[in-house]
Amino acid sequence: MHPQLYRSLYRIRRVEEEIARIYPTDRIKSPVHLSIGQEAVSVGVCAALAPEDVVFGTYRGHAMYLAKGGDLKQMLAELYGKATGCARGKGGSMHLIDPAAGVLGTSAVVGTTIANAVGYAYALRYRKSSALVANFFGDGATEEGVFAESLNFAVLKRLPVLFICENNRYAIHTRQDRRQGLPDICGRARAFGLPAECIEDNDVLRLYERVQAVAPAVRAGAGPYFFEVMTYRWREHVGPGHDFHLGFRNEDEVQPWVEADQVRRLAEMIDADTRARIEEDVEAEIAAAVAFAEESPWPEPAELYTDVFQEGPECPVPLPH
Amino acid sequence: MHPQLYRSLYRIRRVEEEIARIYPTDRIKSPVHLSIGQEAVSVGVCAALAPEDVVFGTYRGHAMYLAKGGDLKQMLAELYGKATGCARGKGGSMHLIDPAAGVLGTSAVVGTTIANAVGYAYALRYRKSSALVANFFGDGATEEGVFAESLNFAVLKRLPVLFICENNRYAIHTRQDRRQGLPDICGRARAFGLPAECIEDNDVLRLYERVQAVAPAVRAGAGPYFFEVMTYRWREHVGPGHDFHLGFRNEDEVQPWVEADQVRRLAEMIDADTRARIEEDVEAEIAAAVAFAEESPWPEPAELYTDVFQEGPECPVPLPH
Amino acid sequence: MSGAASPLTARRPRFTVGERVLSYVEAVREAADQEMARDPSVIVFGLDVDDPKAIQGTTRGLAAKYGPERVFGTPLSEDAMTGAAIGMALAGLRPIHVHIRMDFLMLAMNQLVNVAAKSRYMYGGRVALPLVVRAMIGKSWGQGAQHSQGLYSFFMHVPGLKVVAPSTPYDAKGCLIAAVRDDNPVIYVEHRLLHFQKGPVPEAPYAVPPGRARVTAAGDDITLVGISFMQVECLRARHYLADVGIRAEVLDPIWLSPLDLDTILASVARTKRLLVVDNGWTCCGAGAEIIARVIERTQGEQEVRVRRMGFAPVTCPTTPALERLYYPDGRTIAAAARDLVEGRPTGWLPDERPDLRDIEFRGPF
Amino acid sequence: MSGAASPLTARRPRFTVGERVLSYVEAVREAADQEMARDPSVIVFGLDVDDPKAIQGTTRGLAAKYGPERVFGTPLSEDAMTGAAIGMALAGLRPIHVHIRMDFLMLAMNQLVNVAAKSRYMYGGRVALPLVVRAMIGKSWGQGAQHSQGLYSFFMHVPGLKVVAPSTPYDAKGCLIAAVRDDNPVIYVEHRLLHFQKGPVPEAPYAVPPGRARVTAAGDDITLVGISFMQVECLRARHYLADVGIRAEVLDPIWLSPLDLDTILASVARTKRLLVVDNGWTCCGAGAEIIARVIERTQGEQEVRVRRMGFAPVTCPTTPALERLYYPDGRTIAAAARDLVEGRPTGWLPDERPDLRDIEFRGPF
Ligand SMILES: Cc1ncc(C[n+]2csc(CCOP(=O)(O)OP(=O)(O)O)c2C)c(N)n1
Ligand SMILES: Cc1ncc(C[n+]2csc(CCOP(=O)(O)OP(=O)(O)O)c2C)c(N)n1
Ligand SMILES: [Mg+2]
Ligand SMILES: [Mg+2]
Repeated sequence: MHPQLYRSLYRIRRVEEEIARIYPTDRIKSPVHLSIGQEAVSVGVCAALAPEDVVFGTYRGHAMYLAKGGDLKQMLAELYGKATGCARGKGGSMHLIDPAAGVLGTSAVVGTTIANAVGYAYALRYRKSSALVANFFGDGATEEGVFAESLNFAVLKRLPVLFICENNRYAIHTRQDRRQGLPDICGRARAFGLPAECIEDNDVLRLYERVQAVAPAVRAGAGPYFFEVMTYRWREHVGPGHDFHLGFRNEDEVQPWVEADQVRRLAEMIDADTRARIEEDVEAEIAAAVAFAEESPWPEPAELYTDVFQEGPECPVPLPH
Repeated sequence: MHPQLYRSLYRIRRVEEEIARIYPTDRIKSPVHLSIGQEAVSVGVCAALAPEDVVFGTYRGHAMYLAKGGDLKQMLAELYGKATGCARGKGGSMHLIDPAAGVLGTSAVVGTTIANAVGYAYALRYRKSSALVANFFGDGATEEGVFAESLNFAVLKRLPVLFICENNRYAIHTRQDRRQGLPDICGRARAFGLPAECIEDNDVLRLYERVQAVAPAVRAGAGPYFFEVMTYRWREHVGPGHDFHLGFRNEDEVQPWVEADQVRRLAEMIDADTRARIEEDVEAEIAAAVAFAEESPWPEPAELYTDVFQEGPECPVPLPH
Repeated sequence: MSGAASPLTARRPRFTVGERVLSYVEAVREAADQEMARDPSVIVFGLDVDDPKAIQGTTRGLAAKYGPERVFGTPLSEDAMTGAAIGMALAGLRPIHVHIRMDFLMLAMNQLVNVAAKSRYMYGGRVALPLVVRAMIGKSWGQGAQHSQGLYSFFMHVPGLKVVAPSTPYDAKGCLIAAVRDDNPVIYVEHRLLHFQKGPVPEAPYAVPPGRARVTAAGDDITLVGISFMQVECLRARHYLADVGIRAEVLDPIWLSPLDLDTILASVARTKRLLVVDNGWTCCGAGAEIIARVIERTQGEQEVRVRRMGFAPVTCPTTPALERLYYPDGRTIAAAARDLVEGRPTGWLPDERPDLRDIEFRGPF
Repeated sequence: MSGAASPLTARRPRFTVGERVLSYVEAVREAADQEMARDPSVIVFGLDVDDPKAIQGTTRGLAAKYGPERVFGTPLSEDAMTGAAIGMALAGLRPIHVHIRMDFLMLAMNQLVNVAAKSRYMYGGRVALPLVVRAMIGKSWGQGAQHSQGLYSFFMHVPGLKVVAPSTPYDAKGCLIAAVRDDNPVIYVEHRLLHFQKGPVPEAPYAVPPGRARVTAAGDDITLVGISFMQVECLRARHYLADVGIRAEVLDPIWLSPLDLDTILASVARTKRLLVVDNGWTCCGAGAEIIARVIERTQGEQEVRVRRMGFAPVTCPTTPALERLYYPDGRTIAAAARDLVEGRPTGWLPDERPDLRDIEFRGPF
């Protein structure tokens, strides 16, 4: 398992670094919310999911999209605004999607996909599917009313949802304790009737084990399960750079997280050859994906007017008037 | 104290019964959500409040309005749609208001006044006032996202709010356990950091004592406090009649509540003369109020266009263009 | 109010004697029932859809027939339930989400405007969102500020949403079937008073698809476009106008988005006069849009006189004394129409005709 | 972009040399600062108003100067925080509630439409609601579907709300002061790109009160009404039109509700041609309302040719390749204006003039 986890972690880290490297050239004219430092959350969860499982996330969705198997070429092309992007250039970094991989949506309005995930889970349950929905959101999202409403409904209907709160302690530049009267997200989840546990220290292996352990019951109809994963954002909220100079957080706050970096941790847990092969593969894949994005064409002007509606065949039923 | 509580309880009960009696004549062309059976909640709380304290409630607001000292004549005139109503006939039963008595608002959209109450409390705290806000809402309102958002903010800013959840177990015809995955409202309040307690059995004396006991700390800046009061609606959700024939609840469900009727309970705790005097006064007051409503004029047609905006004097500042 | 006798029968499309007559409520119920029977992906939910009152009866019996997984009441959580409806649609279900008042959609605007309307486009066409949102406009008996709004223009404003406001039992059934079969989000606007309407409704399923307006009464002197319940008032107005020799043509847009402008243009080409009566406020309303489009299309070629009516530009008052003045009605519409036809303020206001009196609506709600 | 040199200087009201020049951001900040200094009941809150970025700088320094009780960031709870703002206003405070994107107001619609707009009326005039809601329209650099909407027509539709969309630093300050002193809820619409504008701003407090439009550039051939950032584009268009001998008059409504129709009518009486350019979608938009009102008032007396422009009737795409086509700009506005003036499709589209190029906006956001 470690090689798989390492591949996924390394791949996301390097894609994000590559985006940051390219960004100053202005070829990516899209806001980017990098997940550098937070890769372990998406990787730990998605590694324990089945291909038919579905994920919903946020504008900070690169890691989730890649960890769940979203197409890398299409993702980069999307950031470039090219016709070959996963959303044909119409969604950008904040609206990644890949239905084939079970990546069903990411939103730029905080909290919105929590309710969408719950509804999707209702449909799975209704269809007697054994698939589940994993829903990723930040600590700030838990302050939106939709979070409370969605948890209540998920418990009421015992829906197959894994709620994954990526607690990086900040909403943009504001600390959790300045936004939450009682900064205990698991406690709130439990008050709605959810089993909830907190994974400290961004631990990818522990998270992976725990998701594997609880998923079967969730699939079997035991109801939703809640994980709060403590993690940390190394870069600025949006953009390729750092934000320590802004003074809202102290640079040494990041140190323990860098020391516990899950990418390096997993690297050290696998043998050198495997590691070299993985990194070689990934670098080649990224280089190819960047080239693909660069060389892909822009959408045709006519594309502006497509995709507003899905228009099927004329209504089959006879019209008496 | 008992005579005061009895007067308030008896007065509300009789006003509601009088409305129910008049209703079939169609002179009250307004939806009425009667509080018969639930009077104890408003009475127990408001009896422990100071005149400068403020209350916010719901469309089921007759009891709160009267218990806090809202003008009875104006209330009935409002239900009749007369120009002398507390909202000049523009608000009806669901939008009772009496700023002079600290009744600051009632809404027909479930949950909305919870946030308004919290904001009002912020203003009180900002002004260093020792007043507090008591906010009444139903068990269904706790399912709206605004409930969670408002509790969090009230705790974060340690605002002087008493949250009073009138749990009559139903939202229209739907039981709490069919709407809430974990029907523990106090538990949810605690998860947001509020001290919360449940008053069983609609006990007006216990509620009164407890509010008296906690109010000083709330005024002093200790932060909000949460009460869930178990109570029961004797009549139909809206309208003057009963709804047991609809079959969604069983008639004997009401029996224990009728036996524990707080109006009768208090009646039996005061001496016969006092009781007779109180009832005489109240009946006379109600008769006068009904007559006032009946005889009051309709609003003039021109009234349709007033009160959209508050237009003060032209802007005092010189206009350079 | 059955067929031939009523002055409102003009609203019936091709009425053949002996045809089955249903109420608007029964028509909505039947449409949902037939679509659920046809397609197991159709589900109905929303506050109180499974309670004894069954949303005025429009969901009566569905829970018993299709079970609690396909028909269920919800917590008081409009925002999340709308988001859930979107998630269900993404998964291929065809949810019908019901709201007893349109005013409550204000709690669902984020999901409707920012997610439902945009998902297909912002995901490059890789998803479809077959979703129907039923919402009712309330009126009279002290509904007041928060239970009376007709906010459909909000949804007309946003690309990616379809909007329909049927005014007859016939269209209520056909439009709901069309909405359920549409692969996009459709806001289906009902009116509490229209629920009492009766009219011919074929038993077999049929669709009244997007983009088709209907001429509900022919005439050559002026075109009256009545939206939702105002369609009824326009048909009343037509009779008052007939009494003074003015022949009004009445149109029902039925679908507000997409809007069938051609039918309106064809009528206006004959009448040269257009009065749009909104079942809401006029500012930035459907009437403003219809008039702007008609003028943009006709200017330079024909002179058309236009006018809008709608709710008074105030909050809805509860007292009957003022509520009466808040809404346009058959008589005030007739008066405005005559002024437009004669090109001057005539000061005429017809006396109420007993046979054109409004439906008696008695509370409590 | 400082005064005299720029072709956009027509937008300055009475510019006297040596007058102080501020950016839009500084003007907004100064207005809030001066009102807070004048009146302790004025408070500012909203997500991130007290963070290092200080809402593009519009709230910079206020927290330090007035303290955390008067200037504070909030939880991510737009619905409750809007309700709280209403409660504060009921208690006599004058809150300024700030939103970094207008799109997020969709979470606050229930409190804005069902409570703020209605409280005074439904309580019979017994309360007042002095509340300002600042909301920003985003544009470019992949803002996309959910960070680019100009939804002000929603608020124009609802009685009880005032709406203002200043386009210059001068009006940004004057309108915010007027909004804060207004005893009613005011939706104050900003535009991310307008934040970069510079212009003369008197230091002493002044109000640009509701209901006054401004002629920002004189002309006799056609009237261009540009809303929010489209005011800038209309002034660009005016220069392109001048190159082909067409003298356009440009108006800025400034306040959208109440709307100053008279100024528009006076201009149209001369030009006989009206092009309204919306900073949003046109369907049921401000342009539809303005055109409907102008026609209702001018029909029979003068012939006026009208046209609307606005966002393409689709969701905002992120790719620059399509976003470019999504928005009207100086050149497309000029082309449409010329067609309207000449009464035929001329097929003319001016080449971009370097001095009229758009502001360079560089992300990440
Ligand atoms: C409803 C809404 N309000 C505000 C914003 C602006 N905003 C964008 S990201 C963000 C912070 C979200 O914090 P969190 O949920 O912890 O996610 P993180 O960015 O830390 O991953 C905010 C406030 C938004 N996009 N949507
Ligand atoms: C936001 C909203 N959704 C739905 C309704 C319809 N409705 C009116 S009262 C009610 C039940 C409220 O139940 P609860 O909060 O327990 O108050 P109660 O009526 O029992 O006093 C509902 C669903 C509404 N008025 N507002
Ligand atoms: Mg965070
Ligand atoms: Mg209840």
